[in-house]
Amino acid sequence: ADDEPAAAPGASGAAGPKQLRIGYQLIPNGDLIVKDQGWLEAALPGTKVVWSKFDSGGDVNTAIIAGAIDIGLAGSSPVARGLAAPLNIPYAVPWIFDVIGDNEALVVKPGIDSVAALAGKKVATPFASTSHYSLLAALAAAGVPESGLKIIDLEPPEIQAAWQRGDIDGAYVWTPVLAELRKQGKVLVTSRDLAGQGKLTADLAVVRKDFLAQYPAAVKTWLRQQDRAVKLTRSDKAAAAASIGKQLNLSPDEAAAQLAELVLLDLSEQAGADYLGKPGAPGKLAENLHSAAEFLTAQKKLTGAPDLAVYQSALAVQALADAA
Amino acid sequence: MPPELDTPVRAAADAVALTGVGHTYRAAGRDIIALDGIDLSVPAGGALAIVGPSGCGKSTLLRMVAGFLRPSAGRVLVHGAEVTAPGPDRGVVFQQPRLFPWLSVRGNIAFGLSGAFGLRNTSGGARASGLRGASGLRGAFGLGGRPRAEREARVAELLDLVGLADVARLKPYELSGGMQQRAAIARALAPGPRLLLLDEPFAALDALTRERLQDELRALWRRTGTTILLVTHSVDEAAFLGTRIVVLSARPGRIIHQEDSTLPYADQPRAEAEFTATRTRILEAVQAAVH
Amino acid sequence: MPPELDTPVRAAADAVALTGVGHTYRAAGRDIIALDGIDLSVPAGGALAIVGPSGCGKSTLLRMVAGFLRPSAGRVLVHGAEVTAPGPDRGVVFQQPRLFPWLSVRGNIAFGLSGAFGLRNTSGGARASGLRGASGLRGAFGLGGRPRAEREARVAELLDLVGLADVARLKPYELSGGMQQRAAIARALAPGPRLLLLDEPFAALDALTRERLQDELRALWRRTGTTILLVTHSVDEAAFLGTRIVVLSARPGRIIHQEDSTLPYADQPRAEAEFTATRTRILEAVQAAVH
Amino acid sequence: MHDPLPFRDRLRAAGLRFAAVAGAVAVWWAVARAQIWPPVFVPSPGSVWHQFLATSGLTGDGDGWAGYTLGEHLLASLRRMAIGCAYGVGGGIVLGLLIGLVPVLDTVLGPVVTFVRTLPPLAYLSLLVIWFGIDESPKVWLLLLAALPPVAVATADAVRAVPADYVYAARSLGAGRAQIPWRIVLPAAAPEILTGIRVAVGVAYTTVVAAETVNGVPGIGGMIRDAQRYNQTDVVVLGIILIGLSGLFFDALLRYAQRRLTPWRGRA
Amino acid sequence: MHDPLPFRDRLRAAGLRFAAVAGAVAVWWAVARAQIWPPVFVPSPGSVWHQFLATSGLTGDGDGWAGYTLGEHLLASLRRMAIGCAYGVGGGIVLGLLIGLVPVLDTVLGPVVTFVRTLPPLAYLSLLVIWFGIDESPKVWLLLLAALPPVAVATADAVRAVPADYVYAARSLGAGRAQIPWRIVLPAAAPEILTGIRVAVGVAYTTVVAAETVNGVPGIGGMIRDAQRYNQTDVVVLGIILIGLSGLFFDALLRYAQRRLTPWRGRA
Ligand SMILES: Nc1ncnc2c1ncn2[C@@H]1O[C@H](COP(=O)(O)OP(=O)(O)OP(=O)(O)O)[C@@H](O)[C@H]1O
Ligand SMILES: Nc1ncnc2c1ncn2[C@@H]1O[C@H](COP(=O)(O)OP(=O)(O)OP(=O)(O)O)[C@@H](O)[C@H]1O
Ligand SMILES: [Mg+2]
Ligand SMILES: [Mg+2]
Repeated sequence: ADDEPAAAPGASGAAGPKQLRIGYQLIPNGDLIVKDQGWLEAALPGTKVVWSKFDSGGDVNTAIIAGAIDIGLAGSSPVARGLAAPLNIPYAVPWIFDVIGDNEALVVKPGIDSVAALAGKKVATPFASTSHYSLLAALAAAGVPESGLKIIDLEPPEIQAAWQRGDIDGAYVWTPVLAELRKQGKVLVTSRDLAGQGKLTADLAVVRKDFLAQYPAAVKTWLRQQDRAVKLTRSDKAAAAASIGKQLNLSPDEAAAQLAELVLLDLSEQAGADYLGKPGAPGKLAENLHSAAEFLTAQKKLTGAPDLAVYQSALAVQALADAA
Repeated sequence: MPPELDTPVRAAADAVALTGVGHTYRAAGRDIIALDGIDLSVPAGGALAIVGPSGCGKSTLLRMVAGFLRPSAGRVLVHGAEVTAPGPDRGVVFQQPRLFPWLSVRGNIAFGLSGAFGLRNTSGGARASGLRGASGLRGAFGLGGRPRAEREARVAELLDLVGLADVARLKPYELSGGMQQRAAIARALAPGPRLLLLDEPFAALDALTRERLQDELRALWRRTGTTILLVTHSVDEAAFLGTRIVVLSARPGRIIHQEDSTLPYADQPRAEAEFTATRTRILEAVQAAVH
Repeated sequence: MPPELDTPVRAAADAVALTGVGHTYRAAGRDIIALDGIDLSVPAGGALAIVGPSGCGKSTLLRMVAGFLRPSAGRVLVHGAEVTAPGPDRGVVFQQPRLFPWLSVRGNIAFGLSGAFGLRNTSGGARASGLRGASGLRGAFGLGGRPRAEREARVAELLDLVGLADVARLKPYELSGGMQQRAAIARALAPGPRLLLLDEPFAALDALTRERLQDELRALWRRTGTTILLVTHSVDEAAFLGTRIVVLSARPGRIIHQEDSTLPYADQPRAEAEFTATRTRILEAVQAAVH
Repeated sequence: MHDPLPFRDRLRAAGLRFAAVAGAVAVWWAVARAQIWPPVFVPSPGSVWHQFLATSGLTGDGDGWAGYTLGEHLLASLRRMAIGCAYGVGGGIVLGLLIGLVPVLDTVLGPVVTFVRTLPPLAYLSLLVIWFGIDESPKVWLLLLAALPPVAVATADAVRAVPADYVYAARSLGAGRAQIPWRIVLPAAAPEILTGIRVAVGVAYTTVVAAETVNGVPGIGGMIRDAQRYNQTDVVVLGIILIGLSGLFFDALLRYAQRRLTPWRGRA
Repeated sequence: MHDPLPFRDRLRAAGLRFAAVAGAVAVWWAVARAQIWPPVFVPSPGSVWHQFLATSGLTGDGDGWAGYTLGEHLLASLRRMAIGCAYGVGGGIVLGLLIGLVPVLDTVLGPVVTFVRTLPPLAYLSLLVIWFGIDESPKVWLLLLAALPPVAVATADAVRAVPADYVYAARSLGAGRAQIPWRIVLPAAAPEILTGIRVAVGVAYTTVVAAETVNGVPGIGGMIRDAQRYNQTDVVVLGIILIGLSGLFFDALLRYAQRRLTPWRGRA
């Protein structure tokens, strides 16, 4: 499947888009390798590739609605929201950039041994993030009611500061703050654990539906570059880490460490039933998004979760299959 | 703008006419009656001198004629039309100089001559623009809209007139009190208004400069037929310049003495026997006003 | 603060002494020599009247004695000490009233009497604080630090003196020009300074009010021994009030005439024969100064 | 500057304002109705009103937002605003006086103030947390840091504009150096300081959401942030309107103070 | 207000400033050295300097940050600032003049401006994206919206403080109603408008990070955010220092303009 990039232009041909506008985020996954190596630019010579950096999935949702980007990266929580009312964004998920693994976790101060022991304590997490979702999932799994502790909305740098001062007893947060907290704290639950329990969180690609319909070949090329990047992380870890490190302004070692905490899936793995699935058999990611939406509804952040079918039809399984 | 502005002035008509004019300020929670029941008129080409104790409402009266204040009672007519706003037909010298601090002396004087104002000023301008005569100035002066060179020449003459030629580039705050007052006089004269409203214009000047400018003002008035309204504390000045002299009483200001005089038409008013008599009459009236 | 402040004033000493004083302003890129080579002294208890053409540097001179300006050349001594800053021993009436707009007339006059200043003023205060006499005022007046009632009584007397009792609650911008000037005079008199610096204090007043205040000022000066420095454009005023009269030339200001006079000590200076003679001499000097 | 012929028709002003508000709501309603932009970005007046009823606790069907009623959110934010602005304004006046009056401090402190007032709060928020924790202090500090600079700059500039003659007059009347700032400079500079305060309160308002990034519930800013992340734009707009209205109220108070305290403006 | 006895020792001022900066760096170094707070919060001057060299492209071992050199980041932000401030200041002056001069607009527009200037940018950022996309426009708009209010408020207040006699004098000298704003009001209000501009530029600076949240690279604000995300506090501090220094530079320019354009302050 590691196709010659030259194959792509033949497929998209003269009908290729004039430009491909991508919204990326600084997360150590294959997307940064594609960007750093310039693979897309090489594979789509007739297309101007425009990379725009975003800070959150919410901003990516907004940019898609504004029609400012064609393909973007957003966490599973924002995507679950984006597909629900009132947003109802007409986009599809053609790719899972990464499944969140050890890079997001619940860290607590020494002396707290279980999630259940968090009752009455203060735990911080950035609200509306995948971490927030995971924290609540972990609490639910441990049978701790939300009202049994104080959940505080803080951004990662502030979490680190509050932790330093001892204002909080724990936090569900991502790297690199997570790494700092781990030095003095104890990890109770990671997102990898939760994924195993069906509470998967992931960084997803979203593509505007009309773009997908108009330029399937370009999306196919895009998918192949992503697959190529995932494969590079397996075949040449050093090269992959170097690329990512350059994009994140991190040393290759550090980048490699962060990369290792994520679960990256190649094209065939993505087509598995646990993830995106195949045409006619949408994968479990749809259920995942659906349950996230139901969860948000319970939190009164959504007026109602759409049907599972909405999420199933939002998985761009055909595009994935075409790229295979 | 009164429509008359563009028609020739009827010499005999009243340039300024106040009927039953009063003004009441509100301050510190009570009404202060500054002026009450003022009936007054100045024929076109006349010169009215207003004298009265400090605080009796002289400046108030002038500001109403200028269109800065609306009377609480009565009507103020200028050239037959009711005053509603300030206008370029009325040149004003304030009691405090009120020069524009962001302009030099030259800039202040040239303000009323700038081209953009041309259309408004032309008719009034024909009146009081000539300054030649006693001061040795010559030429009939163009106003707004006239070529730059002409405007500059006019500013130069005005600077000479008030003796500020060597400080033309200074800013107002770099002038002495008397110099500021002279600059303000030149500024008001520049566009050649039909009616000049002067609020103690020479108060900050030394005796000699004051006398010289009184002479200049009288010469200008005789030559151009400009109507003058002069507020002054100097009885001499009133007798020298006023074809009509009005004395106001202490607050509330009411007219307690009024007389016409032909002294300003004399060659040497100060030398006339009548001059001393007039002075004495006014002084007595003022004395009565204060007590 | 000059140390002498707390010791009794030696009657014969010079209250003000200028030696070789000059002042040069820099404006519009060139130097303006306002004053040049001024040697001048005023004995304690004396009254110096300064006369000169507009713009000759009279205000500049006063401001240097007041400590607002530092001389470009020479030395300015007040009560034997070099002037480095303004001080409560020198009361100042500015050419423009400069009242504090956020205070009422009463507030302005009371400013120099507030308790907090008490210590500084007591010694100087003993001098010029009494205003009784011609005006019918009575009592020796306490200054800063004195009981509130005493301070209020003093303000009331000053208000009466300048004829502003009925507008004590108004703010400065609600006063006429002359009223502002009178308020400024009252404000400067309030703390009873040893030295009074007056810059054309009566310019905006009508003839009668002016004469009355000249009389009051002279009475106060005779009673309290306050030293006075008076800038004036009125030759009459100079002759009436000045025990020494100085005439400055046009810019750069130099002393071109200086004379001592005993007229201010006379009962009715204006009625003395010498009065007219003095007037004439000064007038001639001024005429020479201008030309 | 005053109109030469002043004529105050309060009724007319009220009418105009009412018409303006009604017009604005009508335009809003039309825009929302026409769906020029998706409803998530321009919610209808109706849905905002509904959220108001639901979160204010005025009707039975709502129990506030995130466990607090609208009033509690607003009160929490206003409290922070009040404390932050009070300190900011006080500090700004003192700093401005020092900078404006003492040349040495102008040289040294002036640049420090300028430097600090360019700093983006989002960049130093974590420092505030490490210094002041996650409770009220960091929020109040941020609001303080937002409110202080406009007041300091306005005060320092106003001090430089105080006519020197006022100071000279006061000194000649016996005021000591130490009294000049309070008795002369402050009142003379009051009009511009009040302008600075008006600007400062506005800037503090714009910072309230950033301040409530840190553990900001209850708080209108926290509510807005939270709602925004879940695209509950009607709540966002509700919060914005409340912020704006309370801002209008305080600005009206300040303008009233300005008119009462500095009546000489434009006349002296 | 001017010192009664002015004495300008530029050398001394420079020396004082240098001493102040040196002192500040020394304190910083000591604090960083003492590790009162962990280095993630207070990086040492040395590491910031190192980052400066690395990202500025001055040494061989660095190739900038996120593909752009420090200079490019700074330039991108300054460009946005310049455009945003230019429009904001221009719009603020025009709005302020209208509000200050036309009573009807004061009634109607005044509250609108007050309302708008309380709105937190973080709350309406997404609207800007919807309206203006993700490129330069939304950033410039945000900076514009930050810079406009202080200027508008200062201008409107300054207009009200213009001595009525100036207007009367001008009208008596033949200036028409239409000329008053430009020939009288603007110059008379210039000192306070310039103060407003100084405040506005500062406020715009504080907004630069918020403005560069979306697609903000190249840009100093974007760089700061990225670095923050990865705990590279030395880069954050570097960015903060650059912002502060450029702010100092522009403020110095504005103060110079103020001195040159309005020399009558404190003397008229
Ligand atoms: N803005 C104002 N508010 C309240 N009262 C005012 C105002 N302006 C003037 N007055 C009052 O009106 C009266 C007349 O004032 P005006 O200035 O006309 O006097 P004037 O005759 O010009 O006196 P002067 O010779 O001292 O200049 C005064 O008693 C003054 O207190
Ligand atoms: N701030 C200043 N900057 C520059 N020049 C000044 C300044 N103040 C005064 N001058 C100049 O100094 C000279 C003397 O001014 P001063 O005010 O002392 O005159 P004066 O004798 O008081 O005149 P008047 O009788 O008109 O008040 C004037 O020519 C004036 O132009
Ligand atoms: Mg008057
Ligand atoms: Mg003078």
